[in-house]
Amino acid sequence: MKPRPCLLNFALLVMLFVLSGPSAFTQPPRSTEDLFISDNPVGRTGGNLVVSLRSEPKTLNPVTSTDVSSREVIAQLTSDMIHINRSSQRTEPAIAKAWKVSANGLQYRLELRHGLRFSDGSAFDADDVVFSFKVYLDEHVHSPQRDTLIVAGKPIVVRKLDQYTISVELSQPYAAAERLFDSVAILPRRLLEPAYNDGKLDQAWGLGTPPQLIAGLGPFRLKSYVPGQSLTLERNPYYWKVDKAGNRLPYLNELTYVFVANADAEAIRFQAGDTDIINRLNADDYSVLEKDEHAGSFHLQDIGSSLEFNFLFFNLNSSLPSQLVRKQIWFRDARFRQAVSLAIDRNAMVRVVYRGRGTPLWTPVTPANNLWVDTSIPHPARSVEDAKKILISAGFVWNAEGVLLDKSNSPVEFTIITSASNAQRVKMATMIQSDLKDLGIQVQVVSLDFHSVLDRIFQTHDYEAAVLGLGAGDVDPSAEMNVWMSSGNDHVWDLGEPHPSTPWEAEIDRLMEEQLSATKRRKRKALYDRVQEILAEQAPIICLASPDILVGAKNEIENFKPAALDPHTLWNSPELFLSSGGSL
Amino acid sequence: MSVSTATTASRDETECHASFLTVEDLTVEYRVNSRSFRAVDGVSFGIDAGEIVGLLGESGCGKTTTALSALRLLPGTARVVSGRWYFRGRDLLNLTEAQLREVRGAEVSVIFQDSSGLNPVMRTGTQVIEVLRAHRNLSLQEARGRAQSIFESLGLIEFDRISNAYPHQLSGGQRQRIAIAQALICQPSLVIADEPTAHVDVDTAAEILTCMKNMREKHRVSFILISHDPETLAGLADRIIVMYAGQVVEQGPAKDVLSNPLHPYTQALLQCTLDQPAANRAIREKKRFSFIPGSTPDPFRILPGCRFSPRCAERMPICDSDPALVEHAGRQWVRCFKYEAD
Amino acid sequence: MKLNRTIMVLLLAAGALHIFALCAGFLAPYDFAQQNRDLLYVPPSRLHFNDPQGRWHLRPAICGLAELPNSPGTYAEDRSRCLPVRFLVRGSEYKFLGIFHCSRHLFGVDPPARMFLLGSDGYGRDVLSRLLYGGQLSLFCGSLATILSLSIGVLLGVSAGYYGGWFDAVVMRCAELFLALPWIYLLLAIRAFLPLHISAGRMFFLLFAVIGFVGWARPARLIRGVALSGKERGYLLAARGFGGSDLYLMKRHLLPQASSILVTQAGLLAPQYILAEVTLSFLGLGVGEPVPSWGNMLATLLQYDVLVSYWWMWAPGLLLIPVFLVYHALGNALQESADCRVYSQ
Amino acid sequence: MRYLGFRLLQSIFLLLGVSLLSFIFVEAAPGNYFDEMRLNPRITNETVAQLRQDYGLNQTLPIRYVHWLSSVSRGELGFSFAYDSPVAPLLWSRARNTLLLTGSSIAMAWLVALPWGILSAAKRKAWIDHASSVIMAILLAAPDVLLALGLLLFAARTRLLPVGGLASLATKSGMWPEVRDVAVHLFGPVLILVLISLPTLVRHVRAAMIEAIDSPCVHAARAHGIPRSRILCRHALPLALNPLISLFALSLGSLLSASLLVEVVMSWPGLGPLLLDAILARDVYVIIGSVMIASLFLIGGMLLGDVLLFLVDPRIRTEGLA
Repeated sequence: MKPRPCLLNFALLVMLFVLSGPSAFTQPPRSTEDLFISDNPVGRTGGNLVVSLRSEPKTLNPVTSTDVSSREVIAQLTSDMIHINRSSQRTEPAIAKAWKVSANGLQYRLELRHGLRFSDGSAFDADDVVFSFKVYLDEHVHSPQRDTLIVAGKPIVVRKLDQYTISVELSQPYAAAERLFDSVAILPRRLLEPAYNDGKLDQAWGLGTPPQLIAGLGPFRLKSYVPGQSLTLERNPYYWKVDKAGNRLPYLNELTYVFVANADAEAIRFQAGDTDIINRLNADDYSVLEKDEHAGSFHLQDIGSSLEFNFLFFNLNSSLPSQLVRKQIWFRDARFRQAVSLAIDRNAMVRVVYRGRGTPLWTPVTPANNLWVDTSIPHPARSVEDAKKILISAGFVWNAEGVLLDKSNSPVEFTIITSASNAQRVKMATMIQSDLKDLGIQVQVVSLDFHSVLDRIFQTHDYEAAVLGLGAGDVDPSAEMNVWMSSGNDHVWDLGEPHPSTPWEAEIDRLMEEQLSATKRRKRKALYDRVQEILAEQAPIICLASPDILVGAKNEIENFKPAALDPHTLWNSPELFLSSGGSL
Repeated sequence: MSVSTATTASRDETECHASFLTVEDLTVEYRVNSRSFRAVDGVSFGIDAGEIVGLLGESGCGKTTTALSALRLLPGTARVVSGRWYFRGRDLLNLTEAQLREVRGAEVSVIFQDSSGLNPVMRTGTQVIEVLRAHRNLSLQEARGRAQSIFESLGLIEFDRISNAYPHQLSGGQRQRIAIAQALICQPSLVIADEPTAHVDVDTAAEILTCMKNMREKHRVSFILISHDPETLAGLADRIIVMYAGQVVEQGPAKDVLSNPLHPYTQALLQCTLDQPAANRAIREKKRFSFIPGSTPDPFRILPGCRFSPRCAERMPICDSDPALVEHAGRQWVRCFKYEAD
Repeated sequence: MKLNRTIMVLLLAAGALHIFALCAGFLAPYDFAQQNRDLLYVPPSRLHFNDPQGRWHLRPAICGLAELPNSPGTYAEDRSRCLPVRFLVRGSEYKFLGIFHCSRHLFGVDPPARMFLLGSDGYGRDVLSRLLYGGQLSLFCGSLATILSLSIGVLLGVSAGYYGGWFDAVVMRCAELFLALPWIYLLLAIRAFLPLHISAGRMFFLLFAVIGFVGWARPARLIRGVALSGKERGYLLAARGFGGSDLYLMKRHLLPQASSILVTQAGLLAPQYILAEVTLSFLGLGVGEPVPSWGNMLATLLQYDVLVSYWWMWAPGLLLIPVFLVYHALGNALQESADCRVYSQ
Repeated sequence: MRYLGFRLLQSIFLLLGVSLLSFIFVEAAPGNYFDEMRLNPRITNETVAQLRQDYGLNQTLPIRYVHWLSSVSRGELGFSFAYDSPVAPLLWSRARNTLLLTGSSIAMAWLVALPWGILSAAKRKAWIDHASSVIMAILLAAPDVLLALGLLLFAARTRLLPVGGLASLATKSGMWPEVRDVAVHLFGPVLILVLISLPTLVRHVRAAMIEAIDSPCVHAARAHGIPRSRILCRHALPLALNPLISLFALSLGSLLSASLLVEVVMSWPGLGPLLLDAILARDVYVIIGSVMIASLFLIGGMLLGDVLLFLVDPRIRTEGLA
C-alpha cells in the first residue's frame, strides 16, 4: 500500500508538466517559423509588470477604438505589418518581413512571416491580412483607421498574391506609404469574420468579451478584466520575436494595467511602488518624485522634447460671429501676429509651466522630430521694443495710459480661450496675458471645459484667440497634411476654406502636396523646411513650447528605453525584463 | 467664617424641625442680551405638610420661576442669586445634580401647565411608568399595576387604550390627568402644580381639583398651586400667596385673602374675576380690555418704591419708597403703606 | 451680558474680514496679477530685526533672494542685500474701494526687491496680495449666494410645509428635480450662450446668482420638514384660531422654529459656496486667471507637488478655518440669543 | 398603501422629468462626443460626421428621447459611444462598488455623528462642545479633494493603507482574505467620505438635539427625575429625529455626487471615474444613465425618509391611519 501515493504524486507531477509544458517559456521556436530576432541584450523570463492607465480602455476592438487608453492596450495585443521603431523613428519589418516597391512607386509587395500563430494558437496567413484591410476599408464599418489608409482620395487596394505574399496598390506615389501600416492591427479572420458578416463588427471585442475570443499577433493576450479596476494581459506564447539566445519573447509573464483616473494619483501610486512604470509625468510631479529618486527603488528620466506643440492662434475664419469682424482686422495682419509672437517670453514659459523641463518653440516641429526639424529657423528672444516697432509700422498707436489703439482708435483687447482641464495651457495663456500687457494689449483668459473649447473652434467659430496643443502621432510630415493644408480639418485658424485665402497658405498647400508625392527624403525635407519657414514668418499659429517626456521606472526593469513617439515606455514591452527575474 | 457656618448649621436643624418646607429670601435673576432683571426678589414663605398653598398673580410676576427654582428647572439664562429652599431639612438648592434627580418626581414633583410636559412621540403609559421606574426598583409588571391604579383613581378608566395612546390622540382633560398621574405616581410629599386647569374646560377643571384634594387627604401631599385665577384657588387652597413683579405682596389664609383682600393689587385682581359679566361682555364685543389698568412693570426698569404704585388707584406720596411686608390682624401679611401704620 | 459681547466680538471679526477684503488694494503690497518669473514658489520672506552686523532695528528688513545654482527652484537669502520694509510706499496702481485711483500701499520694499510675506506662487505672484484680493470675491459671493438660496429655500420650504396639499407636492417634486438634475450641463450651456468676455461685475453677479439659485432645494426640504411638524403644534392652531393671517403665522411661529435649521444651514452653505466657485470657474463661469479667489487659490493645492512641497500655499486653506469658525460661532451665538428672547417672554 | 402608490406614480413622473430635462441640458451644452476626434489629424471630417449619424446624434431631440425611452424599456438605458455598448451593464457593474462604498460610509458617518452631536448638545457650551465645533470648522474648511489627496499622501508615505483601488492585484483566494482585503481598501475612501459628511451631520444633530432638549416635555421629564441618559435617548432623540430623517433622506440622495470625487482620487472602481470620463468626453447616455441612477437613489432616499418618518413619528402615523 505504501508506495502508491508516491506513485500517484509522480503521475500528477508528470501530468502537470505535460499540461504546462507547451504554454510555458520553454516552447522552442519551430524551424518553420520566420521569427524576428531582437538585437537587444538577452534578458530573464518571468515577472509581472503593473502600469497605470489614466482612463479605462473603452474597447479592445482595433477597428473602432479611438481613445488613447484603448489604443495603448490594443497595441500590446496586436501587431502591424510594418512598424515604426519608436526609438529610431524609422520603419522596420514586423509581420511583413520584407517589402519591395515597384519602380513607379504605386505597388508594394509585402512578404509575410511564415508559420506565425495568433495568441489563441490558430495559424496566420495572408487571408487574415486581406480580411483586416477589408474591414478597415469598409465604408459601413466607419473605422477611424480608414482615413489613414486613403491616399490621394482613394483607398489603398490590398490583394493576396499567395499564402504569405500581399500586394498593396496606391493610386498615386506616396512618400510615407510604409508608415501607413504602422498600428494597423492585423485581425484574426477566424474570430471576427462571423461578426463582420452580421454587420456587428463594431460591437465585437468589447471589454466584456471572454479572453479566449480575443486573439492577436501582439506580445500579450487578454487574461482578465475587472471593470473600473484593472486589466491583466498575459504573455502570448506564440509571439513572433525571439532574442539573440533564441528565447521567445516577451520575457514578462503578465502585464497589468490599473486604472487611475488622475495624474497626481498616478504619480502617488508610482511613488508608493504600486506601479512599476509611469508613462507621462508632468513636470510638477516629476519634481516631487525626484526627491525620492535616490532613496527610492526607481529612477526618473527626462528624455527630452516630445512631439506635442502648444500654440496660440487667432480666429482667422471667414465665417464668424459679426461682433468679431472688427477684431479680425488686427488678427489678419501678419505684423500684429508677429508682434504678439515677439512679445511672448517663451523661455520664461518653459521655466514656469514646465519647470524648465520643456523646449521653447518657434516652429511646430519640435526637436524631438530629429528627422524633420528645421534648425535654421530663427529663435528671436522676447523683445517688447521690436514688437512695438512692428506694431507702429502696422499703424497701431498708444494712448496716454499706454493702451494700444488701432487705426480707428479703439483699444486692442482680446480673449484667449483654453481648456480648463489642462493646467499647463491655462498657465501659458495667463503668461501671455501678462506679457502682452507690456504692449498695452488687454487680454482676458477664459478657461472653458475642453468640449466647449472644441465647439467654439470647430463649430461656432465664436472665439478670438485660443491656446491649443497638438501631439503629432508620427514624425513624418504626411501625418500633418490635415493641419497645414488649407482644406484640412485641423487647419484650426481658418477652417473649411474651399480655396486658400492667402498667397502663403496657397504656397503651403503646394509645398505639402509636393512633398507627399516626392520620393527622395532630401527633397521632401527641403519642401517641408520651407513650410516651417512660412509658418514661422506668417505666424498663423504662434508656437509656444513643448513639454519634455518624463518617465519613471523601477530600477529592476531592464532594457527600459523610453522614446519620443507614443507609447513612450511600453513600445518595446517584449524586450523588457526584470533583473530579479521574479515578481516585483 | 467658622462662626457663621456654625450658626447656619444650627439654624438648619431648627428650621428642619420647625417646618416641612421653607423658602427663604429667594432671589432669581434672568439675563437676556447682557441685561439682567430680577424675576423673583426676596421671596420667603413656608408650607406645612399636607397644606395647599396657592400662588396667585398675573403672568410674569414670578410665580412659576419661584416654584421651579426649587428643582433647579429654570432655563440656562436664570440664576438663583440668593435664597434657600429648605425641604425636609435639606436645602434643595445645594444638592448635587444626582441627589436632585432623586428628589425630582419622587419627593417633589411638578404638574405642568397644559399638557406640554407630555412627550408627543411617546405613549402616555410609558411616560407615567418611566417616572415610577426611575425612582422605585419595580418590575414593569408591578409598575403597570401601580399606573393602572393611579389612572383609575384619576378617572382614567380604559387603562389599556389610554396608556397605549399618544398624547395627541387624547382629550385635553385626559392629558392633564396623565400629567397629574406622572406627578403623583411616586407619592411625593410636595407637588408643584403650574396652572393645572388653565387649558381644560370647567368640568374637567373641577374634577382635577377634586382629584388633588383627594390626594392631599389620602396621602398628606402638600401642593403649591400656581394660578392667575383666584377662583381656582378658592375651593382648594389653604393659604394664598399673592405675588406682584417678583415680590410677595400679600399672604394669608385663603378665606381671609379672598374675602378680605388687603393689598390694592389683590383687591383689583379679585374685582376683575368677580366681575365676570363685564369681562364676558368685553370679549363678546371684541374690545380690548384689561383687568387692571396699566400693565405689569417692565422687569428691566423697576423703579424704587412700591411696584404696584403706578397702577394703584390709592397711590400715596410715600409709595415712592419701598414698603415692607407687614403682618396685619395677626393672620395676613401685606406689603402696602396703607397697613404699615398699624 | 456675555452672549451679547460674544456677538459683538464675532460681528467685529466678520466685519474686519470684509473690510480687509474691501481694502485689499491698500493692504496688499502688490498687484494680484504681477508675475515674478524668476521667483517661483519662494517661501515666505523672513523679517529681520537685526542687520548682518548684529545691530537691532525697530524697522524690519527683508533680504534679497538668490536661486541656488545647483538646485533650481530653491532660494537662499542674501544677507548682504537687506532692504528695510517701508510703510505707505508707492507701488502699483489700484482703485481704493473700487472708486479712487491710488498707488499707496500699506507696506512694501523698494523695487526691484520683493517681499513675499506669505511666499509666492507658481507664477511668482505674491500670495498675501492674492489672498487679500481673493477675499473680495469669495466672501461676498459666498455670503450673498447663501442669503439667496436660503431665502428661496425658506420661502418655498415654509409655505410648502404650511399650506401642504398640492402646493407642497409641487414644490417638493421641484426640489427633488433640482437635486437630481445634471447642473453641470446647464451651466455649460449657459456659458455657451453668454458672450466670451464678461465684465468682472457681471461675472460676480452671475456667480452668486447661479450658486444661490441652484442651492435652494436642500434647505427648502429641511425647513419644510420643520414647518410640517410645527404646523400641528397647539399654539399655532390657537394662533390661527385667533385669526392670525397666514403670513403672520408663518413669520411669527414657523420661521422661528426653523431658525436653528436655518442658521445651521447658513453656517454650512457659506463655506461650500466659497468653494463652489472653483467648479464654476472650471466651466468658464467663475473668475478665470489671473483674478484670485480663495476657491481657485485652494485649487492649486490639488496639484500634488504644491500639496507636498510648498507649505505656504496652504495659506488660503488655513485662512478659511478661522473664517468659517467665525461664521459658525456667529450663527450659534445668534441662535442662542434668539432662544433667550423666547425664554424671556 | 394608497399613499405609497401615489408616491410611486409621482416618482415615475419625476424620473421622466429628470430624464427629459437632462436631455435638454445635455443638448444645450456645446460640443459632442465626436468633437475630440477632430483634433486627430488622421481622421477626416467626413468620418466624424458619419459616426455622428451612425450614433443618431443628427436626429432631433424628441426622436432621440423616444429612442432612449425605448432602450430604457429594453433595460439598456441608452448606448455608450465610448464603450460601444449599452449603458446599463456598464453602470451596474460599477454601481455595486459605489453602493458598497457610500452605503458603508453613510452608515459610519451616522454612527459617529449621532453620538457626537448628542454629546455636544448635551454638553452645550462646555469645552467639549467648543472643541467639537472647532474640529467641525476645520473639516468644513478643508475642501473634499484636499482631504482625499491628504489621505492618499498619507497612505503613500506610511504605506499603512493601500493607495487606491478596491482589491489588491495579488488576491489571496478564500472568502475571509478577500473580505479583509476589500475592507482594508475600503477604509481610506470611507474615512474621507465620513470626514466630508461629518460636519454637516454633527451640526444638524446638535441643532436638532438642542431644540429637543429645550422643549417643554424634555424639561418636564427632567422635573420628573428621569435619568439623564434616558432623557437624551428616549425623550430628546425621538423628538429631534424629524429633521434628521429629512437629512438622512437627503444624504442618501446625494450619495453619488458625494462619492464621485473620492472615487476618482482613490481609484475606486465605482461610478465616479466612469462618470467623470463620460462628462469630460460628452458620452451623453452614460451621463443620463448615471443621472437616472442618482435620481433613483434620491427618490429611494425620499421614500425611505417618508417611511421612516411614518414609522418614527406617531403624530404622522396615527394621522395617516385616521
